[in-house]
Amino acid sequence: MGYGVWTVEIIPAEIQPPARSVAGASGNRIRFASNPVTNGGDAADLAVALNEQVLLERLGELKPGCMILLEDKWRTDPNPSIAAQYRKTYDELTESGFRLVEVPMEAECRKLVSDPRRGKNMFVLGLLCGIYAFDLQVAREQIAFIFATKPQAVIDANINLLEAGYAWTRANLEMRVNIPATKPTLPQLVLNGNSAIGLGIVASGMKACAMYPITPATSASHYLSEIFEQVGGFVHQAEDEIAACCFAIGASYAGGCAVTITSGPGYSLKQEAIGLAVMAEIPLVVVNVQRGGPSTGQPTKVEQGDLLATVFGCHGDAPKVVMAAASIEDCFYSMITARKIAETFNTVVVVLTDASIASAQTTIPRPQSDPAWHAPPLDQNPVAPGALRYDWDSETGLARRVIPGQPGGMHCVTGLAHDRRSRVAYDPRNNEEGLRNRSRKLITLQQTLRTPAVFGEESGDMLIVGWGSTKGAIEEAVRRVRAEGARVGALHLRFIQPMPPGIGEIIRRFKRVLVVENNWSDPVDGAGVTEDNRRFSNLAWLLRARYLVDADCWSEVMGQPIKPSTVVRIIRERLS
Amino acid sequence: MGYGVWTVEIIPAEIQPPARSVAGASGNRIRFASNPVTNGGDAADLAVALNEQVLLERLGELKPGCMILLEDKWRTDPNPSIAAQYRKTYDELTESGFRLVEVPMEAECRKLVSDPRRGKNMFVLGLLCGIYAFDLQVAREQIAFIFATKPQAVIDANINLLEAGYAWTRANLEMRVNIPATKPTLPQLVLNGNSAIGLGIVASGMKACAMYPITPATSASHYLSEIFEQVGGFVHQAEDEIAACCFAIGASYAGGCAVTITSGPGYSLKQEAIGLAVMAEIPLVVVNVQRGGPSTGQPTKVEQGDLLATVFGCHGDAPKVVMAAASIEDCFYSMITARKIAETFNTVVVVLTDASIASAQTTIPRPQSDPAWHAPPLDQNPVAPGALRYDWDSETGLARRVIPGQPGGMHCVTGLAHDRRSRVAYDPRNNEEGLRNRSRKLITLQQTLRTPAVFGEESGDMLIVGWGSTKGAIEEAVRRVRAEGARVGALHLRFIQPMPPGIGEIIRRFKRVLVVENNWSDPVDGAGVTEDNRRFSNLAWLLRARYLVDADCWSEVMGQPIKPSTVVRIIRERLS
Amino acid sequence: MSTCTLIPDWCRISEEATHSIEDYGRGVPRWCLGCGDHAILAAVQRYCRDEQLPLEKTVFVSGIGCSSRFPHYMETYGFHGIHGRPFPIAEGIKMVRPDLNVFVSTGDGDCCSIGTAHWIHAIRYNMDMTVLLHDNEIYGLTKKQASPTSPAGLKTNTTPRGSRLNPLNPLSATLGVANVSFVAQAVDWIPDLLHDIIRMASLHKGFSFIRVLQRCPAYLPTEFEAQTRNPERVLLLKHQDGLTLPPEIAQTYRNQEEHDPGDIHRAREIASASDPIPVGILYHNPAVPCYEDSVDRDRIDTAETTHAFLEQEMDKFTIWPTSSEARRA
Amino acid sequence: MSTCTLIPDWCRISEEATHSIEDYGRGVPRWCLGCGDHAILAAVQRYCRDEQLPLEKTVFVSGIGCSSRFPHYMETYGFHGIHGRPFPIAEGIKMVRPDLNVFVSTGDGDCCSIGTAHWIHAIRYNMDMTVLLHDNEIYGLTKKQASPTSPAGLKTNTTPRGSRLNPLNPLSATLGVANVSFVAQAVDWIPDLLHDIIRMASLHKGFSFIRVLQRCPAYLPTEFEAQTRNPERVLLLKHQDGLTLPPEIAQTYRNQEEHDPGDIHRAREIASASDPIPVGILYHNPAVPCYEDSVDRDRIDTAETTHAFLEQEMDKFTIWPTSSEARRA
Ligand SMILES: Cc1ncc(C[n+]2csc(CCOP(=O)(O)OP(=O)(O)O)c2C)c(N)n1
Ligand SMILES: Cc1ncc(C[n+]2csc(CCOP(=O)(O)OP(=O)(O)O)c2C)c(N)n1
Ligand code: SF4
Ligand code: SF4
Ligand SMILES: [Mg+2]
Ligand SMILES: [Mg+2]
Repeated sequence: MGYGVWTVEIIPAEIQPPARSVAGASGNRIRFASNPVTNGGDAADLAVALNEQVLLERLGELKPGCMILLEDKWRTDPNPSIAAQYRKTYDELTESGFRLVEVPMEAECRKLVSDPRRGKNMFVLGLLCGIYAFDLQVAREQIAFIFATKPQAVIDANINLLEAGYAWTRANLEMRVNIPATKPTLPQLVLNGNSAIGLGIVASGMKACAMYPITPATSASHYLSEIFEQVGGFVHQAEDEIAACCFAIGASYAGGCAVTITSGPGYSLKQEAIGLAVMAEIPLVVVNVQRGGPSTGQPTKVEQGDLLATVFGCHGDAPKVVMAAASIEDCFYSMITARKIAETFNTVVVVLTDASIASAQTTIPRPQSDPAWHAPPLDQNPVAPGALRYDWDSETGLARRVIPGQPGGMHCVTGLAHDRRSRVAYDPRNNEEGLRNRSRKLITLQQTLRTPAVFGEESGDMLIVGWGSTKGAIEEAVRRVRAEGARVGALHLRFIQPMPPGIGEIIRRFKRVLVVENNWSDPVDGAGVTEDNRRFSNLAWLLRARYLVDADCWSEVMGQPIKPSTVVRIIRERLS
Repeated sequence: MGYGVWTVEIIPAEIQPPARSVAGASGNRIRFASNPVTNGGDAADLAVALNEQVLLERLGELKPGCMILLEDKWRTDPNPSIAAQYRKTYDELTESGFRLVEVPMEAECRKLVSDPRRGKNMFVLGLLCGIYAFDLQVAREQIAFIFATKPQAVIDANINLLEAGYAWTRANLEMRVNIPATKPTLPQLVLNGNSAIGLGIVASGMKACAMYPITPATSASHYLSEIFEQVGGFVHQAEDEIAACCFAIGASYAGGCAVTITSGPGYSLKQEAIGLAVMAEIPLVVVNVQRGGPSTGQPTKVEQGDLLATVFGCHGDAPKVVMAAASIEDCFYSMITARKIAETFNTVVVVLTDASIASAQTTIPRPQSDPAWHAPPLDQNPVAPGALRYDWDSETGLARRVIPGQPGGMHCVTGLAHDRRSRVAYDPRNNEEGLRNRSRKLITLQQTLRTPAVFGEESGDMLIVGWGSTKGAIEEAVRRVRAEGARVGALHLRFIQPMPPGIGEIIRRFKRVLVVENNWSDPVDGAGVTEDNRRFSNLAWLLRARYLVDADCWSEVMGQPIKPSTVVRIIRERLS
Repeated sequence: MSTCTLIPDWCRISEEATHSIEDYGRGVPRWCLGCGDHAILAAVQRYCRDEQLPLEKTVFVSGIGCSSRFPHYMETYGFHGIHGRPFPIAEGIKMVRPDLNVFVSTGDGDCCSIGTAHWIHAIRYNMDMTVLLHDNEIYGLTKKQASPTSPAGLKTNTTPRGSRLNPLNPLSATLGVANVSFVAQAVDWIPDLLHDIIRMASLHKGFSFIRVLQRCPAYLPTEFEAQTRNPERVLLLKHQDGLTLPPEIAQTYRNQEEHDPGDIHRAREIASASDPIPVGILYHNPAVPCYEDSVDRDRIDTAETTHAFLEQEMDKFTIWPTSSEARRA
Repeated sequence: MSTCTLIPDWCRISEEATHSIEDYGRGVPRWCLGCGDHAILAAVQRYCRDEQLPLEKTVFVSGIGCSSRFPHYMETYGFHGIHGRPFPIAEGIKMVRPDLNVFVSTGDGDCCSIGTAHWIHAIRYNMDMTVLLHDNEIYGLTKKQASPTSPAGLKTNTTPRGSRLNPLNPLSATLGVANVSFVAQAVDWIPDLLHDIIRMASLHKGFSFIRVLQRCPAYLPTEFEAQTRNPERVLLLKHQDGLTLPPEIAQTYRNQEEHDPGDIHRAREIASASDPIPVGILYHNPAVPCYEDSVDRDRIDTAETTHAFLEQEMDKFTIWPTSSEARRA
């Protein structure tokens, strides 16, 4: 308690990877500090491994010379090839400079419980409490809390294991690390991004969610399925993504504002239906929890590859609002903002997040619930005679919303070109009028947006521009290079379409602009790559086109969150 | 014969618009000249109307003071309101300065045939032959040719009507226009864009086409359905566009190179499957005959609104080749080029056309059929032991193609991230390698493209940049303003992804760049529009981003081809 | 004076009637002369008038096609969506607003080709809506391509040498799907039965599927000619739990079968037949639950209850500044 | 020496055999221990061995799901496509290459949810391919969401208070579709019958649809427990035109019905039953034509014939320099 913390589950991509295999690594990355933590950080200072194989693919994530607590039972495995494998790996790792500490986890646990596989984690927790000098009493209380519904014997067994681990450290290990906890004064939520989305949907007052399962978006719907009906909401698992999107459109049309949640391949399928909502001016919130692409790609991995597909992906001119959540906290608030914009502007709001915040957990200040968050109650008032469905305001492009049940408001919405009464109209004037007003809504929204604050230097040698989940890592990197004296600032975009005012001005205050994102771009020094053919990263395209600035980009597609140290390295390279 | 000609069918958007109604106008726009005609041109010099109502919505398409030959039977219609309507319209049009000539079409025809509705067109043809001093004998021969399978009486009746029309002109009309025909020395094809696509598919040697009906793409498949089986091809009407795209992918995988033909909404639905073909490196040709958008939009109308959705529309990084046919002739040749590129690069090639060339007819030089056009025969040779499916060449990014039936080539293609053996591989290295090589293929292709020639001035005050169907109109406009002394050139892009080399250089030779396209852009002087929020036209986004040139854009969404005179007007405005 | 005894019970016209048939119509339908869609529109408007359905409480949903223009010609709420997707849109509407009367108009391409997945799943969801499949056995709007219900051998623009496949039978297919609760067939040229079937479908609580054989004189001018001429080629299904035949109809169409709409096996057999054309209620099971009823509708949710719930839910994730409070949740 | 008399006729092992079962396998399947997919893979590999299917002439196509990993574990050609679309991919392959043996592995989500439209239309196309629906009644790969075939009331991650709907019955649905030609049900825990059914399906020329009830110990560990324990809860369908039961099987599973696979009405009745689980060939009609056979395959097309045809076709659109030539076409 009282630490900044960021944890990421390591989930194997395969349903059933072979045991003791490289691909089979499952686990948890934990980063904690006295202050709030905004990202998963760099290489690890300490690793705990239940077998040596899981380490192999992940050595790059360990700091050189870092300590590895290793289950030692494999050294004496009855299967000689396993034992040999263990020794070989042990020796190699030691040679590479890692500080390996063999811990008899299984043996110690077996002293206390019959099935040590189910208790090792508590023993390890005890080990760590010993190293980091955690208050054992808090851990005991937490165990009692988590297993509150279980018999006392279970609680006792777990506490015994905890204490055994603690005792083992104290008896066998020198290493102690003291990270002072700051006493928090305000309540904090411990959440991952997908739960934050679920909670945000409840807070926004939306009442319908339609989805089709897809990793890594689905867990947001799981959480929502559990709670939504308690506030009169409903989660519909549709037969496919197209149906989910259309169901949400129908629900929104009928008076709610609905959300549909998906990931890349599902988003591609929804493109046509999203165009319908834009055309018919029906509020709709779409959440795209991005994953590795293209095609089925890397379903469980991190990427930010869908930005341009979101902005431009639908045939014809379909102006929609595109937002990106920059943090787990943002996941919560962006649902509230998205619902409000969708209903005010009668249009589609897409919120982009990605696997790196969807399943990572952190603490966020507990939101102060606000009645203004919720959607207004269903309007069933009569519509004034002669009122037009699309009474586009010539200033704002906004038109009224009319909901079935409202006497006198009867009309037929359509995805065809239409006039102000929503009647099919193919003539050039009506077509132009519709396109103009739908586009103008983005201008109207743009005028209400605030220029985002620059992090770090307000002007200088280099501006790093990012969007979405990379905010924490980029700002941490900027903090570090500034400490070295570099004149670097960072700009982070939450609204990508429309883009807030003032960006161009900020950009022009810096000598160079580097866009950092987690998606593909041709490396600037790649074979054959020239300014004439280089394929830029997603946001770089948009900035270059709008601000005519020679924005360079650096991006990667490692299936991992971008590390602060990587950004530091890139900044140093480009500045020198 | 021996004229340059461009005809456009006027098809009502509704299945059954009311008779004598504005929306019901059906007909034909014909433009002809001594020289080749590349577009539908401006306002008409002469109109023939079978009733006065059809004129009303289309007055803007008539030259001020132009002659209108009008069926006079409505003047004496038994329904007094129709007669009144006729007189009123007649008077108004006369007042507006049109030269109305009432022609007793029905009455004259009735002298020769019992059902004049079926003969009026021949009578009108006779009228026109009289005015334009066409060789009546050629017309007679053509009638005999067209009705060759009909009884002689039918041929005679039609020739009689023709001659009656001719005689009427000679007796009643002063106006004569003589447009000299140039004697062509080479054979010409009379084709519309969709038939050219059908013919091009046959010429390319592709053997499978999968489609789902959608206006205005369908007629290409209609034509293909009629002929394809005669060369061992097959047209599959699938249950939807997704199935059509996947069927084509399956067919290509199995050894053919298949094409799928669609329009906007269908293209949006195919986005996910297109990503699969890119990822698995399966050759695929996609034709998108664009129409008015967004959503169902204006199904029968002209627009070029799908360019960005084609370039960027698929989630993740899915680099594909995007071409646009600049003319009806191009529709033919682009199929041959697309098939070749698709099979050489094992990727997706999208060819964009639109309603303005799909259903317009013109004459093109008859192609000299070339054996190199056709696809190579199915490769069923054994694959060398140990060969890798994705043996990406580090220079070009190209990999081999392996076709089922080839002994030793067995592998499982997948849309998941994969290694060179096509095995699922989620590790960063394999993922990056795949993305890099798929992207590199575009660089390789780019290096083989030729810089397009500039039309008009090679440098000067303004460069007009266009793509696709607008080529004829833009170049005609440039010719006209140059005749007035303006220093203007035009650049037309057939390859949009990758873009050919040398474009940046050309652009920099001009003071200003204006992109002209048939899609939405916020007008530069629109309310609230600033450089910070303006939504540019499709190609303008791409040029601005790549060449960092302040490319202005002018675009319209009138559902009509852009007229040369409009482009002239815009150029004059922007230059002054 | 009440006239109730003088009119058949399905026609609930009474003094309270405030909407005439005309009140339900909007604009002039843009269908070809002789198009069966006109008859379907007339029957629906008549039914609406009979039931005095409130205009503002009624929504017609459709996809894209000639038939899908239907909502534009109703003076109710309408949703003319995208091709193949009327069902999910209608489901979203009904789920949020069970108080609305929801109708779906769809074509044989819209429903049985691109919309197949949604159609099959809509049957399974069994939400309370009335579905009119305007089956003209052709793609009308896009000008004569084969549809899944086109007869084998039919020459169309995409099958110039004749359609290669036997037609899909929408009735058989529907009857194979779980939760099917109401299946009927009507023909556009017997308007009274069409009307009666629409009425029975609307009264059924659940997904009421009516396949209407609809003439398309533009592209299939002779398709149902024989059947319209010869009453022998129509088989009327009657039953006390199904359709009761008006006397004039019963006299004209002598080909009749007593069919219990509760018998799904016989219903499937009847569905397979195409000559004579079965007309009537093939299947009806009022006991199948509706998807929208799986939600608790009695609760009243206000901003306050939402607020309270949110606080309570956040408690579960909260770490309070002092550790003893951590256990509050 | 021929050993043919010693082995059952379905097992065509002979001296010519060149491929062992192992030859058909590739890599180690990444399915959970006890997953029914292992048994399906084994049965398919055994069948391939029996038939000595040439590795290079055989293609396994799938969508996305645990079950759709299938092609990766076969040493044949494979196409692991996108979710819900294995059928159209397989159709494209078969249309262009009728010489290939085409198999489809799909899951209950892949086939009966997102892929529904393609599934229904694949039945109607009746192209010659063998389809294995790995029906584990759950979404495996995405970790336990309800599938259309999930039992009502099942608690999953998207239905935490129990699934709201009755399951879709893939057999009934398939039997409602035009051109259906082969429908069978197998269970992963009776491998010999699974193998025999795969064999009969493959021998059928047309779209052979096998629903395999497949256990998912990870997410539905108890789903088929009762049936695996108690042979009484399985009903074997046998017939001279269907399955002939191996003696050991016939002895274990005493619950048997003589069912003529030509009888579609009875097939539909059987399909509706879920307890006992029917296992065997429900329907078989060898007479339904295959879509791929609607094309003339006898013609030989070369670059020359294409060239000649193109010239001839262009003639139709040509205007020749002299008007007399205009009539050449
Ligand atoms: C995604 C998409 N694909 C295709 C079309 C083109 N389209 C419009 S209506 C239609 C089919 C019409 O047939 P049907 O559903 O039977 O209706 P009908 O016109 O016969 O009433 C098609 C293919 C479209 N609008 N959108
Ligand atoms: C377009 C798209 N939507 C959703 C997904 C996510 N997804 C992968 S497999 C699957 C369903 C798996 O269930 P099933 O088909 O029954 O196969 P099983 O894993 O049970 O064998 C889903 C929803 C996806 N990959 N692509
Ligand atoms: S084309 Fe056919 S379905 Fe469409 S309006 Fe005309 S008759 Fe009716
Ligand atoms: S999750 Fe289920 S279906 Fe998937 S591999 Fe495991 S047991 Fe098999
Ligand atoms: Mg139809
Ligand atoms: Mg499953």
